[in-house]
Amino acid sequence: MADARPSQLFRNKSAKIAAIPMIVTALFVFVGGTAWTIVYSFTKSGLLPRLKWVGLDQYERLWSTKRWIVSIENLMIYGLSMLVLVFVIGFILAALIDQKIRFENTIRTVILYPYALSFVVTGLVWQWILNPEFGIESIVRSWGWESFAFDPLYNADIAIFGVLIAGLWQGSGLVMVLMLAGLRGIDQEVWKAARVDGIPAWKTYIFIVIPMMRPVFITTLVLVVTGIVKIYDLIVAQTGGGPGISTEVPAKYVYDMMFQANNLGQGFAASTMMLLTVALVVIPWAFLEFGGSKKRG
Amino acid sequence: MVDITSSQLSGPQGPKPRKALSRRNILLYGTLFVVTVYYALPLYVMIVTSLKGMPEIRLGNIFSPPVEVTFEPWVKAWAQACTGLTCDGLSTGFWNSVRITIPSVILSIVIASVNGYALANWKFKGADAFFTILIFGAFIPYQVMLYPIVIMLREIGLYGSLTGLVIVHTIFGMPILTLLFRNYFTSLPEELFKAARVDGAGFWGIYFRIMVPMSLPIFTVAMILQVTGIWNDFLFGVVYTRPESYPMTVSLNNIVNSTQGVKEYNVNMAATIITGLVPLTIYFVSGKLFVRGIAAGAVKG
Amino acid sequence: TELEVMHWWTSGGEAAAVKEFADAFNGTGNTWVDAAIAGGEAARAVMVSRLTGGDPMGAFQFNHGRQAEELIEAGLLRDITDIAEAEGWKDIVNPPSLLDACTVDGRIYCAPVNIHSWQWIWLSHKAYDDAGIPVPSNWTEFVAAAPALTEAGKLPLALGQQGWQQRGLFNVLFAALVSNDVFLSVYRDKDAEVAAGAEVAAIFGAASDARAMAAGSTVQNWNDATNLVITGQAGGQVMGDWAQGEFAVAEQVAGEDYSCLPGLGMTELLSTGGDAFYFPVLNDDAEKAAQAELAALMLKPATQVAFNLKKGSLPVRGDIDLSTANDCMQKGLELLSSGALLPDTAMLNTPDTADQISTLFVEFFSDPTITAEDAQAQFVKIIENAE
Amino acid sequence: MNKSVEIKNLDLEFGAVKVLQNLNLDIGKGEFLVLLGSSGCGKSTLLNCIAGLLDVTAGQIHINDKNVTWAEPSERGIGMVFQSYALYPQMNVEGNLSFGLKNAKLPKDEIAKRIKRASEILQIEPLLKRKPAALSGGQRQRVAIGRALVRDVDVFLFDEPLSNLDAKLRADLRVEIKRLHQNLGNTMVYVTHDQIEAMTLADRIAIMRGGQIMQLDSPEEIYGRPVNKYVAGFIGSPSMNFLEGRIEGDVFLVGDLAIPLAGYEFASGNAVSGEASLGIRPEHVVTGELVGNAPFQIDIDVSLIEPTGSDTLVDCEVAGHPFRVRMDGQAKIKVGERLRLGLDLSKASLFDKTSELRL
Amino acid sequence: MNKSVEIKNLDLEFGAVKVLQNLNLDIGKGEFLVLLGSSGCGKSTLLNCIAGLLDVTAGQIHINDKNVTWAEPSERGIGMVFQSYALYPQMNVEGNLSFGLKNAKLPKDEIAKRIKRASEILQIEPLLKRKPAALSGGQRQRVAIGRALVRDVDVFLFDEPLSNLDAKLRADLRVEIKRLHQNLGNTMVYVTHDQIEAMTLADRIAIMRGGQIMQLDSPEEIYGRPVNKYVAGFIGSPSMNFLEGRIEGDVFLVGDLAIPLAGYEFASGNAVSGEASLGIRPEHVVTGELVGNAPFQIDIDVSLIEPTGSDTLVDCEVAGHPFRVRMDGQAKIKVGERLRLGLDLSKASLFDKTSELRL
Ligand SMILES: Nc1ncnc2c1ncn2[C@@H]1O[C@H](COP(=O)(O)OP(=O)(O)OP(=O)(O)O)[C@@H](O)[C@H]1O
Ligand SMILES: Nc1ncnc2c1ncn2[C@@H]1O[C@H](COP(=O)(O)OP(=O)(O)OP(=O)(O)O)[C@@H](O)[C@H]1O
Ligand SMILES: [Mg+2]
Ligand SMILES: [Mg+2]
Repeated sequence: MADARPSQLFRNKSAKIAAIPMIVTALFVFVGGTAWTIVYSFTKSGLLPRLKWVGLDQYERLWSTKRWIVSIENLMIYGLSMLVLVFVIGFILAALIDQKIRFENTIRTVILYPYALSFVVTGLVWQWILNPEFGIESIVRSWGWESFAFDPLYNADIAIFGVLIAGLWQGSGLVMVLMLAGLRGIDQEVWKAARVDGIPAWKTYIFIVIPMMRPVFITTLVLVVTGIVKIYDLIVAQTGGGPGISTEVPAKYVYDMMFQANNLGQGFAASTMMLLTVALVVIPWAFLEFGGSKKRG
Repeated sequence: MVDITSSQLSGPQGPKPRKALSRRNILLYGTLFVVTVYYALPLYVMIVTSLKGMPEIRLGNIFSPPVEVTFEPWVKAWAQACTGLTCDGLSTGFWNSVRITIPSVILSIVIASVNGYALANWKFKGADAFFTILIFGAFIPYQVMLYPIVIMLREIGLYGSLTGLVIVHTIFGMPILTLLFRNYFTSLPEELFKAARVDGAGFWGIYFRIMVPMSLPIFTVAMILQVTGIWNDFLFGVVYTRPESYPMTVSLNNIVNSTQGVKEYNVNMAATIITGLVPLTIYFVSGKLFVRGIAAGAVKG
Repeated sequence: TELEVMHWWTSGGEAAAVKEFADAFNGTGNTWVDAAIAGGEAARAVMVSRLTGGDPMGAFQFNHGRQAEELIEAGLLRDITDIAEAEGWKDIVNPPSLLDACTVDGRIYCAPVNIHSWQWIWLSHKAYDDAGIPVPSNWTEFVAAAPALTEAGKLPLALGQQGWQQRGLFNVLFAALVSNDVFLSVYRDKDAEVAAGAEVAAIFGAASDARAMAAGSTVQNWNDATNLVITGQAGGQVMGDWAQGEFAVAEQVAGEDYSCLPGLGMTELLSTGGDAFYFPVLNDDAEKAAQAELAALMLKPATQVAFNLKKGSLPVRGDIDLSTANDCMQKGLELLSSGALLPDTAMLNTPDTADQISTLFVEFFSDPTITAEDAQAQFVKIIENAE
Repeated sequence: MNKSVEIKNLDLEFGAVKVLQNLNLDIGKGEFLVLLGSSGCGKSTLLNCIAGLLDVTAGQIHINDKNVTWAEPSERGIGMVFQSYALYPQMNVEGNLSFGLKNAKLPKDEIAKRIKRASEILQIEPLLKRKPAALSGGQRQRVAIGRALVRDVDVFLFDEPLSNLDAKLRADLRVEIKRLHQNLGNTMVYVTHDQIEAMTLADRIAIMRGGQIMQLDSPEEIYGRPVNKYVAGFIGSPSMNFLEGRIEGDVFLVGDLAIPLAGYEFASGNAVSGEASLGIRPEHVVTGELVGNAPFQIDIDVSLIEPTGSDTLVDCEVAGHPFRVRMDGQAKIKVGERLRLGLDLSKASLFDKTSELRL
Repeated sequence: MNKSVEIKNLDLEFGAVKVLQNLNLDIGKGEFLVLLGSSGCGKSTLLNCIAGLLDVTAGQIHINDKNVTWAEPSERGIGMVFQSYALYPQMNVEGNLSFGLKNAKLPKDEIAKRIKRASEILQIEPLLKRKPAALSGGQRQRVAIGRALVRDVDVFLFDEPLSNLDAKLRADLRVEIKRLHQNLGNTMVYVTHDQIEAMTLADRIAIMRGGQIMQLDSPEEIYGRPVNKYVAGFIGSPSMNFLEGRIEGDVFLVGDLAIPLAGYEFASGNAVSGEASLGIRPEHVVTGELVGNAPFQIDIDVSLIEPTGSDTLVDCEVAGHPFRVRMDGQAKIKVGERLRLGLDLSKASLFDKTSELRL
């Protein structure tokens, strides 16, 4: 009399149908595209993808290219500084704005608006402001401080930090909003408890509030890191990789190899290295963070 | 009722006196002032420059307000700047951008919200794996995917069409948006979903009748993020479409990156501002909703 | 018939030049659909994508040289030998190397439209007057004059901080300071031994001088560098003939306000690079016909004159009259007709090799700690591996 | 018995966690069954299985003699009321009530008729055009019940419908639900962990623990003759006092005390002996004038007093075990005072020391 | 009375909303004061003012005879326990307890000593190394109390510390808090809206409504002699029955009934007359054998029965007013049965119809 258990494949049918775009994207674009890229990284593709196998040649060349090494170093420097600073600045700003200040809306909007502008614009404007000929340096000098020097974009040793200034300007607003939302989500009674315990505000933030904001930090981390790994437009618009090769980044190496040097194979090898690194870090982490049965079944 | 008549009070009473110029306030507002200047300065420079004539710009100081305000650069950027042979400034590109942005934003949000909904409420086997891949996709630099997608679009016959571009934007918007929507829908009370199932609503019934009407904040966030991203996109717009539908960022690029001749900084700046105007407006208009939506989509992990 | 033509000529003079083509083409009853994208890199990405994506344009501009080889091999580009023969390009194109660069396996795939030469140095009279020394007449004098300029607060050599400019400077030194044989055996024959030899070492020495002279140059774009020369802030700039447009815009007069020295005043010769148009394989017969018409049109004398006057480049055919051209251009024309010519590096090197050399010089010029010897060693490596 | 819901050998697992194990339960037509148990014992899970909101791992569920194990929730003939009300916030009350009916494609006038009837029964007619946000907690709960009501189903499922309300409202709505059941005569399955609710509402109570049903019986039986020590301690507030001791012959020995077992009905019919717990409810301890009638009497020192207004709870010690007594609210006693208690074993329970089963 | 907390003419406004108005309250040393009132009446606000977590608008607050109106919360000698526990989630129990002390730069051994003492008192020693997430609700609440305990303060403030817990646990922890108070002898101010808690815990109860204190008295007084109808209805569960009628001479007229007022103590000492409400608590209605002694008797029809185990609540109607009676849990009655009730006005309350004040 027992009705047979219906086939598992057709349970949640609508859900599965609705998820088809996602599945197709995941499989064909992200997995497929990645696989395609990896395959062609072992070929000698020039202007067009061609299956002329060359084994690991592209990788050997890649890792013996100084520009690639410098790109990676730059991404590290930029990425780490960006990550740390954007979180610190974003959080501090959010904490300041959270103090029931006046003009909250105005200040928040001013901090957030750069996010609406494209990197091309950001790069252009900051290139200008940091230009010693007519930017900040010349202004300060015209005030009488003749020896004032602030030309990060023209000093190979610190040019990447000039890019950082613009990157922070553009990106910290969103982080600020995320942090603000997180702060507003904290149980007010915890604050009260800390005040009764006589704990100073900064300690409360560091030891109590920040640990409680883990979910926000995760979302923010995803947003920020994806932005860092992909950084390209800002560099092109602001420094073009210069002076010298001091602000080259991997994504630019990839793009230049593909469309300037007409050496797709090399570009794909560089891409593969980037994807591999990202995959090694992101996939296990994402599975832990978002997978599992933490939520409803 | 209890009424203890009290004597005159002495000693501290009422609110704790706070000096308007307390150290805390000076520090707080001082910092905020500096910060605001840092963030507002570039916009100021852009606006001021766009209102100056070229001779004034050559004089130097980019921070000084225009002596003689001229809207010439704006007119030029909007209607006269040349891209190759067509000299209609950003205006055609503007409408192309509108035509690209609207369907792309709508489609990407629809798909991502359905994904997020399916992931939050209708988990099926393997859903987590697909989601993880999607998150991985968020980290892939766009340049890497340029060729594979050209080939895919070619195979399905959509290369060069607006539809193709819309699909590309949908694909690249999907990871982050799906994450946001999934978090948001997970934070909605599960019992609502159960109640609707008992009421006989199916997958789509619940989505349209229950979930969507409750999700204004997160849809706002998604819309803002997508409008910003798609409006500012240059690479996809130029690679996956044909010249008649190039977005305005292509014109902007052509104006800003022309390799010869005198740089007309004022026109560049005007063009830049005009290009940023749409996302900027959306930010200024929907700031509060944005924060609320972010709170809903990002705080719950 | 509408024909979509894609190019990256977006700035004032370039666009005006393109307009000559467009007008002429429209005059034949066809319609020129203009697709301009600023920046060669983005444009190339689009072009290749369009070709691979199966949605080719009617014609596109490409640096004439080895860039297009693969497209031809992949069968994406149209063989226009028939048109070339009908128009007699073999006879009229001067120097013939331009047409050779369009030829693969004896078939012609592109229409060369102009000649650009790199081997010029532009000198500011004002700068030297201010420093109280005469304007140099060749590279050696230029180097010798540098300290005086520095003393006068001037920059001896203006140099934009971009790879192609730095590579260009090196190649110009290469072409001007040693004999052609060395140049060709390194770049054409990829002879690593020669590249490692003493003659090339001398060029690296000169490059190192140039690096010292350009040490204070912080500008990025080449035209900003040119502007330094125009305003007398810098003594000179090594740059291709297109720089002349800048002097013209600033209403300076050659010989009075500035001087131009082809071949740096050392070896008077020019390399003959330039631009060319390619025509993808199309299916539509009407469009094919239009392609043919456009290709033929581009080398017609009238279009050549109109186009090159606007573009500031030299025409690809020697049989036309350019008496309206200015001083420097005339110098170029003379050299052209005298045959003191070198093939352009773009025709000799793959873009990949060019890019590697660019990167090398980007590093070299931005980092004074790299010695000429080290740089040469790396250069030899690139040449060894080049195809 | 005419069965309304039949649950056969039900298993449910979340991954590796077995939440329900081989559970069998029959619910009669028109019966009011309460599932009672502490938090996490699987009450909601069971209810969700009946509703079809969870896929069972093994076993079957029949509703009205139809096997609905794999049927959609909406096809099972059930209505469900949730703890958080789960009203659709963007629809007004009428929209909330009609949503399910519209989904079932009922004709318009039928929908209107049913809404009218439900809103009359629940007295929410004036609220029909309001959004849930504009309703008080009690009103929301009523609308939530209405949503089940309009579906005209045979089985109502309630998942702690009152636990978000304050004490006063809870008491009122409890009465309303009871009245509703009396009027409608539907089968109702009601989850709660409030035993007062369980006792007052239920025809039968199922006491659950760790995914299993410990006792399924009428409230009086469960209160008066709990099958084991867990049920005994769980039911009743303040909870039962336990004295650990030994049965020897017809007395129960604890410390120095020997309490006569006269009047106690053994489950097996015969007296047993051995280690045991004696359970006595605080309200069954006699104080004041009536002590004289009790078969066993003892003097204690009052250690704590909790006056609740209507009653006074007195804490003390009996043979080293904490002991609580319920006295009249008017009683005037002080901490430290000496008090005479009378115990009557006819209302007490005895449990085996190891098996904890009723003796 | 030796005062521990003194509140003088306290005003508190949120923008334009006056939440507390000219509130005066003295709390004695060692007293257990409960603030009771419905949601939104300002209980938490008052507590936060005492703690210094809100800046008062006007008035003064003294703690231990020191004016602390402007003092920081940590300097007031108070400890506070919150409804949501407000434990620091990333620190283990020990960290939670010691964080405040470390911050006050107490020597290490002193901190260890205090933690030891507090964890002994609260029996949370085995939990010291656990994180809050790994604790049950009751354990968390205990840790929260511990955090106040280690601060070694004179005044404890509780803001609905038990309302997130389930009924059984609530009853247990209630006893613990009462014991704690007996042992420590600190002043405690306790906010709740659960009247059982209020009645059992308080030395004195302050009934609040709309930012004002309605009645401040011992639990017995408040229960037995509420000053107005609001308090009378608010206190007691099941709540007081009200009959709307008229006092004429020495009888209370309602419907056809004339209930003799003999035995009622008027607040003014003298009998009054006019429109009034008669309030009788369900547990003060006499049934069964004792009815014979009651001065007024009436027969009613039972309309609903709610057996709670220990008691049985019977719903009926008296002169058209719903009326509820509490009977013994053992009582066997059925719906529809006729029942004789006896009313004794010595335990009843009379309120003026318009002012609602006690007569
Ligand atoms: N989605 C799930 N995944 C894993 N375990 C779950 C899930 N839902 C519930 N559980 C576990 O199943 C057990 C029973 O849960 P259930 O919700 O049925 O308890 P309950 O009796 O309703 O408790 P409460 O009175 O707190 O509502 C609990 O131990 C719970 O942790
Ligand atoms: N920060 C605030 N801003 C404005 N109004 C407030 C604020 N906090 C509380 N109120 C208002 O003050 C009144 C009293 O609030 P309070 O929290 O003291 O109530 P309560 O008695 O503690 O209620 P509950 O039992 O629900 O906790 C309420 O009407 C509330 O809306
Ligand atoms: Mg439950
Ligand atoms: Mg409160």
